[in-house]
Amino acid sequence: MRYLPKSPSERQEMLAAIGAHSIEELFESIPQEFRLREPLPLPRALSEPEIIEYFKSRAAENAPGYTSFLGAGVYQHHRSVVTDALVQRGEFLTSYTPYQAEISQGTLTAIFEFQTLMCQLTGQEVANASMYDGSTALTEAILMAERLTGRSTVLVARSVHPEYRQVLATYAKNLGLEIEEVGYTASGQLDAKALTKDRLAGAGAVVVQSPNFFGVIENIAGLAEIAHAEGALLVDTIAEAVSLGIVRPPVEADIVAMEGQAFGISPSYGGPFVGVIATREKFVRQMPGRLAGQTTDANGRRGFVLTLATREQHIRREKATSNICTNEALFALVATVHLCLLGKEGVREMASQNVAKAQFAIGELEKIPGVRRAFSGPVFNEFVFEFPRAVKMINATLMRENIIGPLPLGMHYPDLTKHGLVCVTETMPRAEIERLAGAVRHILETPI
Amino acid sequence: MRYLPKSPSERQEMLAAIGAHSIEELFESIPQEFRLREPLPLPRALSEPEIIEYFKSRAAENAPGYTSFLGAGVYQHHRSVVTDALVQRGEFLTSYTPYQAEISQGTLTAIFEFQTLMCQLTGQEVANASMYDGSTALTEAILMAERLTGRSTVLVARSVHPEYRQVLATYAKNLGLEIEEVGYTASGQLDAKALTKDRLAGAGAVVVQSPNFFGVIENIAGLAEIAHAEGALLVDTIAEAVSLGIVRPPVEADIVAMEGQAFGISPSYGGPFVGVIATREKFVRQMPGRLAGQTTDANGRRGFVLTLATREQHIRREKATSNICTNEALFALVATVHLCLLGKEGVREMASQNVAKAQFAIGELEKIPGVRRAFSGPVFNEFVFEFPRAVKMINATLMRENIIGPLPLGMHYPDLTKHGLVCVTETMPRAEIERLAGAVRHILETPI
Amino acid sequence: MNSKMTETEAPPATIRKAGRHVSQNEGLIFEKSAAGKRGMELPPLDVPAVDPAAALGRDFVRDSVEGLPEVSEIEVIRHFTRLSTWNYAIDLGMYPLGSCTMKYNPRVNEYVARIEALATAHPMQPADVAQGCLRILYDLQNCLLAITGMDAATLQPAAGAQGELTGLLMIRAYLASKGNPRKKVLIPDSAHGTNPASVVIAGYEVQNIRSNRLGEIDTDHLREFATEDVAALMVTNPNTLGVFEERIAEIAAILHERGALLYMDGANMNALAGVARPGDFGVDVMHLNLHKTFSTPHGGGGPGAGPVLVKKMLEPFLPVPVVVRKEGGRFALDSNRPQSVGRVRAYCGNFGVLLRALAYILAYGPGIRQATEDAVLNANYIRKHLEEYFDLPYDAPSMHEVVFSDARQKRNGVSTMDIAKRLIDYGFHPYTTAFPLIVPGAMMIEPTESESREECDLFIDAMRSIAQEAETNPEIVKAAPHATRVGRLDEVAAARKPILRWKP
Amino acid sequence: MNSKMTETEAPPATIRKAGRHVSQNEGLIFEKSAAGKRGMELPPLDVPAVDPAAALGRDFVRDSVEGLPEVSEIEVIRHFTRLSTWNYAIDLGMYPLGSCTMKYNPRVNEYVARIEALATAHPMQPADVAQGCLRILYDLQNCLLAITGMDAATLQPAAGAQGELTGLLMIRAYLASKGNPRKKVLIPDSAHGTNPASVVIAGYEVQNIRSNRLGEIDTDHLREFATEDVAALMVTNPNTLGVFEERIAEIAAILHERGALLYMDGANMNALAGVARPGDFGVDVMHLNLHKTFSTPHGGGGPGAGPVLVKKMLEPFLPVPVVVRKEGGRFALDSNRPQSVGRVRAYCGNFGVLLRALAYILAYGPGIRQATEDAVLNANYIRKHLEEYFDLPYDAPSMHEVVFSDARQKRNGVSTMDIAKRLIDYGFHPYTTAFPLIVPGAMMIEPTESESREECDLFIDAMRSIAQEAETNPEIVKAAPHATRVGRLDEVAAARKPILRWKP
Ligand SMILES: Cc1ncc(COP(=O)(O)O)c(C=O)c1O
Ligand SMILES: Cc1ncc(COP(=O)(O)O)c(C=O)c1O
Repeated sequence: MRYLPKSPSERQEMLAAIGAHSIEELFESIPQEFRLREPLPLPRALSEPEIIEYFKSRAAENAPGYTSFLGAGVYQHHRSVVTDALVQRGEFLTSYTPYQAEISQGTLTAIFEFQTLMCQLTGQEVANASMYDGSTALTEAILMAERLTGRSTVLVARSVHPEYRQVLATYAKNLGLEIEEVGYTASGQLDAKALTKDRLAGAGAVVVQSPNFFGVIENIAGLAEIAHAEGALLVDTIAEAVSLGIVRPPVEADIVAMEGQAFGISPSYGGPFVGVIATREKFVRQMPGRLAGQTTDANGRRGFVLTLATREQHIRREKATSNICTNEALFALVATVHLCLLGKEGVREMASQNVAKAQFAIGELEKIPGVRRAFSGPVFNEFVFEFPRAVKMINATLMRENIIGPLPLGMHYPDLTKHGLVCVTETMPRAEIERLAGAVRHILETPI
Repeated sequence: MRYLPKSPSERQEMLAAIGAHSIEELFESIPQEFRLREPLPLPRALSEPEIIEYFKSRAAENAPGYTSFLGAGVYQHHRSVVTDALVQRGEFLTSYTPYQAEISQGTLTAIFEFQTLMCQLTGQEVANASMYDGSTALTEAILMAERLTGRSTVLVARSVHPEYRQVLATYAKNLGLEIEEVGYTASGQLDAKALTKDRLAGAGAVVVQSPNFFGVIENIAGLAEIAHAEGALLVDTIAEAVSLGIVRPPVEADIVAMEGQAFGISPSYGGPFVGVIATREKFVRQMPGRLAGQTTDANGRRGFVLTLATREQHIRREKATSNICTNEALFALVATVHLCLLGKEGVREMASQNVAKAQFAIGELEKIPGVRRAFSGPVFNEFVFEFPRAVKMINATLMRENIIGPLPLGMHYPDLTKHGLVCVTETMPRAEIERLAGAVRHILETPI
Repeated sequence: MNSKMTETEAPPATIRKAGRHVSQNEGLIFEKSAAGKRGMELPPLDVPAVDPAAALGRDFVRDSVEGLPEVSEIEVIRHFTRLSTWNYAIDLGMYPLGSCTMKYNPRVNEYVARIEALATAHPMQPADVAQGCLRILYDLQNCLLAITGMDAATLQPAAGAQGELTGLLMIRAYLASKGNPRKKVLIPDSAHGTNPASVVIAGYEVQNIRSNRLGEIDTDHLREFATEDVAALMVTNPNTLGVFEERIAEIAAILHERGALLYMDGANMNALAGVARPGDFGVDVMHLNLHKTFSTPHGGGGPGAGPVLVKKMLEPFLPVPVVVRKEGGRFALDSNRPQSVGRVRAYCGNFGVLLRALAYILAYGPGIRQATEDAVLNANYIRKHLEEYFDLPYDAPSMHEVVFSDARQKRNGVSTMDIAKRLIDYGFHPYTTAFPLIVPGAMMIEPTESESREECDLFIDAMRSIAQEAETNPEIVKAAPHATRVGRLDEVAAARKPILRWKP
Repeated sequence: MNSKMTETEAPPATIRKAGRHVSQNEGLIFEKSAAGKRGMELPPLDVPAVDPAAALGRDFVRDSVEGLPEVSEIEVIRHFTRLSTWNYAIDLGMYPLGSCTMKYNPRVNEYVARIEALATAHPMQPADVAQGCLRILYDLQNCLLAITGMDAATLQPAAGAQGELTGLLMIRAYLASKGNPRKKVLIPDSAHGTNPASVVIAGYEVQNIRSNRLGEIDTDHLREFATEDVAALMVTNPNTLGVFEERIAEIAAILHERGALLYMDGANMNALAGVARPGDFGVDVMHLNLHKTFSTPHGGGGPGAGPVLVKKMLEPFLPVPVVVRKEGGRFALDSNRPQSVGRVRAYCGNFGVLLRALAYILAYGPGIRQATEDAVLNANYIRKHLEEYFDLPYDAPSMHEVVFSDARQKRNGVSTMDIAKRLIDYGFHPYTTAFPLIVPGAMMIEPTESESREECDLFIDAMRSIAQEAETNPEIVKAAPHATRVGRLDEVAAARKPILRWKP
């Protein structure tokens, strides 16, 4: 087998060296009755060309050549091929967690740069080396807030990504964590009036997403003030990280839980992505996840190491701040390389292009009779429209024109069955936006 | 511009350091009247996504999804993605010719391995680090034979790749090199009877290709005997290198000029490929091209260097054995990695599969009424069929079924307008061979 | 090039695997920034430009992000290429990290993960246009079930630790459905740190239990602790000593008698694939680490994937969504599962990792047993050749890994960490030193099947030579590594005054 | 790790650019072979197997190829990954190789060269299904014509040297068509070695002509030698000293008066692109090295491409086939050209290289001038900062490169080669030492536009520091390099008893 660097005779010689007569002998500590006699019922071994063939066939069963207006936490942005070329270097791709600093300075330096970039973008003081994704980062941020405040209720905006809230619910269930939902106003923003003194009193955190699931940007500064007034923390989650190129950073938030997929990571049917937690320096010892820190060797040469490990499971076991071990290091590297390429100018330019495309798309859709924008709040590259028919019906027809239409909100918001979430990034050609608008118009003109 | 690592202010500071007031000043040695005033009439600078878009559009204008039965010197074989992953490492891809051995041991070691592999495959004693391609390798091999024998006539089989012969003609014209053609027999092999004593007497070399352009394998041993008897050398050129996995190597030939494309190099519309010259040890000082040799450093550590440079243009200038400088090193590396992966077993297995596929295809085509095999000699993975109609006409129809049919031989052999050269490698699925046979049958059944 | 480093260099003769070579220095990317440099440019905007402040409102926009680097493409290429050359990696050599199963990461897996309509697939695109992705998930589930002998699977967990949590949540939901979720989870003292940490998040108390002299679970002790309020035992099998729990059936029985379940941490599945199936020896729930046994690249710390496999009775509690095949053969995501523990991660998990694992399994088919055999062969070969040189605290038969201790070298003041660092000079990555906690000064060695005999022999040579150095020249070991760009780094200083980000 | 190497090490203080790091040893692949290992497997045969001996005949088949290695995929990955780490490369740092124009090789060029229907295009597929490839060639031709100011082009030559030959053959055919091909080609003594070598293959005699004190062509000398039997002069402009031939117009006039043609070796076009066009200053024929000026990767020695550009009167003599655009806009290959010199290479040349060069030009557009300006800026910046330390034999203004000599260091017995080798310890690739022959002990430095000021400054530091070492500690320079895995290799022994292949 091509992955195995041994010849039959080498196997025999090694067995002899061990003093074993057969390979079976090495498995004798497994009780006889549990040792398999037949080969596993798996498909026959495939050669490399056959493996490629298998996956190309699968790809053909997806939606090649479709134009998609889906966002909802996963975004298609321009990437440079440079990023992938670098990340595929074996020294990055096939290296282990950098516990042995002297032969891991490449990874450690890159993590240190990642932590720095995340701080610069979010306006926070410290950021970790990565979490699984946005949904688990948010959940861990909330557990962190609970530890910091000792308060076990959290007020979560309904406009937070529904799947993020589902993950939170799963974790919260057995930890005595109370989750209260907070609604939204006509602007699509969190209903600040619902944050009453007494609700806040027992709350460890107020949790929002900005831009939120409806694409609307929240007033972080204002919400922080309200939360802080009652001793609650403000946790802000960001699903569309590219927005930070133009949208005011959540400096007033106490913990930021971000999904970094938008920074050069392909959608890949939902993962792997890269979660991030950023917070204030004073909270660092309650932070989950790995951290790289700067130090020196005996000769005073600068170097980097994993640090503050006393927070982590391999040292603290049941007392750790989290059970996370393996994280998303490689995708933190993708984001790092991508951001270094894009740079200060590029990050701003890309974000601005998203705003322009969104505004253009809104204009095009608003022209369609019977179609109206659902929320009045400011948006980045996503927005909700209300249609005169169920979105699912409209999408069924769009599909025939190789268009994957707006995300139907009814599934997660029973009151919004005629509402659809539309996303347009800088990668969406004007012509495709016009094609969508034209198609929707045509669909609505034709009676059911 | 993204490729340029300078900021505007850095440019100014550097100019100042030089003591120049403007960049213009640095170009003053170019006479005023020759300095361009307007920007060049080139399309505007494109971003990376636009460049990718440009080339994807070009690709779409080619033949995506076609099944091709073309060979004629360029072959589609299975390759492992491992090869490309390794060859794309910057340390190989972006390194220069290894003149500075201490920081080029990677490339030099690989060249040494390439030279060894080429010797093992061809049965020759020495091989060089690469030539441009098969056609120029053959031409240089013939010039080498002329230097070795002092005889200026060469007898070249008509069954040598027509484009190789055209290149030879171009070089020969001004060097007083006489080229005489030798025909072929019903077997498709060189007509040995045409190699008369007196023709051979003045000849520096007899030149054949095996498998030849008709796919037929030549009797190298026999031809060598004939040539050597009259003091001529035998030069064998190989266009389908994979054949060496199963076909008897040309050990009796004096010089082998090979095209290595078949060893894992993509067709890429004709290049870059990798030419090779292999020969007898005693001829090495008349060989063109670079050679890597083994040696040691002061501490006795093994290392490799470019050697016997006194044959080359940068030392000998007009007295050099060739004008070649830049060669095809990266593709010699591709072939090396590919052959290491395939290995002793794989090389034989791949070659055997080609024989099997060819025999199957021959059987399928022979079943078609009016279609007959043109030559009786042994073939590897290519063979000539004679059709009842002009091949061009048949191909026109095949094209409608996304099949690129047999190569019409009429263009190069006016006497063979109804003859087509068919190639099937191990990558050709049985179903596609059957589809071709079915299509040809159907075409011939329908009256014109 | 630093003279200090070289004074203490080892006698060259002893080191066959590695030399030293010139290595590029490189600062932080921020230190290369200059206003106006660009590393990536965008196509021109094809719609009217808008003023963000006007579109979003003054209060919602920011100035450009202070401190982001401004560098060119070539500088980025060089920066990260240079950084990469400071790393050790599987592509460079053996990684004898016990418990981590650092095996070859096949390149074709990287290739297929990047195929257009797979890499660009959106997790919310309708099932009709996601059949390829769903089929991949479905096929992988079936392969994993075949290998483990379990009944149902979820591929959602992002890593082993999350798999543990997911498994525990399912146990809890199951027991709760029976009326009482119970309070405690038993964990052997040899367990990995994520086990207890996951138990806590699942809302359980951790109860550690002893190992016996063989390094296996002490069944008497287990009987004693397996009370009515114990929900489960988390066993790692083979355990972290590389020893198969021979009494696994008895252990399962003890738990089952008492209505508790047996959870298996499958991190060491590389010792069993194709040879034995946890489903056959009493395991009720288990997770796999696809980034260990199934070859997906570690990438300097992640990503991973931690599928959870369960017996029939736990199927109703799987996280949503579940990939199902409907009659007619179409695939779909089923979220309508009232008893589900819920979601543990957004979307369908680390799809890109799952895809790679499937590619790995397709490459082996039933031949995966050969990989297991070679892994165990390598471990025993190394054990055999090092037994005389290092202390073997538990001499039960080894499977895929062997755990020595530094007891002998300690006499000369040489610790497992010193030996580990010295291995670096010999061209190897260190073995695992952090655990199992039941072995003071542990040296946990797992070669995996990816190592040739040549590489194993070089490792044996290196270890023997270091054992000798520990006798004759302990200082050189204690001061190691000597061959690296930087020496041992001051971790205490790093933790005392943490510098966690670059500042101008 | 070898103690010898380190004794003679330089004082660390002076070296800022590089350190030393552990580096994997590795034998030859043949030394890892063992019967039965496989690195690549094939899909099962889907047609009946045949016995080759039966199908081809006993005499035409061989036994399996003796000596071919048998290794696994991971061993191949490690073998070549380890080898690669022994190389210097543009991706690692500056390559100040004069005349070689080692600039950044954009990664997107590698990406587009691998796009399916381009990489798999067969050179003989009918034009109808090769329009994309033909359009690429056509667009590249037009770009090169715009940049050079010439009238017609061929992209067929595989490298610069073959471009030279092709150009000379066209000159010969042109003159022959006028009645007399003539006998000689004039070549300045500063020319690259391929020029005279190509002249001979074109069937001409080489006549060397002197350079004047400025390093430019001595026009009086030229007048004297430009006799009736001179077919052409091959000028490199800027010449190999990096100096623009200020009297190029006069030179062209002298030749044209006598019915001879002016050939320009375009290897140094990186000094002119966007600034001046050879077509404007009297050049009749020229070649370009796409692997220099147009950024295609050198790949350890090749591939390259050497397109030839000519004035109108030479167009009929272009090699066949020529890419043409027919009315209707379709592209085709035209081989029906009676006056053509014929073919110089099979198919359409190094298409993959040509494609990359086009990608490079598309990335810059007219902005290519900026690259040229930066290249000249870097060269002059380095010249300025090294002038005081090294002898400048010709002080004419430099364009893209500057050529010093080791005259001063020679006094301490330190040669250009010693300084070159010492640069390696400082983390740089050496400059060019081999030529131009008119400068004894030449140090030919071409930074290209791809170097940041930081990298240029580090290079300047290194050179100054070495100049100082040449005074204070010449031995360390003469024994360099010290930081590499292997020291200077015995080239004499290599050539005396050549070992050109591995043997068991
Ligand atoms: C025995 C064992 N259990 C659990 C884990 C945790 O798995 P992960 O790192 O994928 O979360 C590991 C790996 O670190 C392990 O070795
Ligand atoms: C001035 C000059 N002319 C000609 C050549 C030869 O070009 P090539 O190596 O592409 O054949 C070179 C490059 O080596 C050169 O520097």
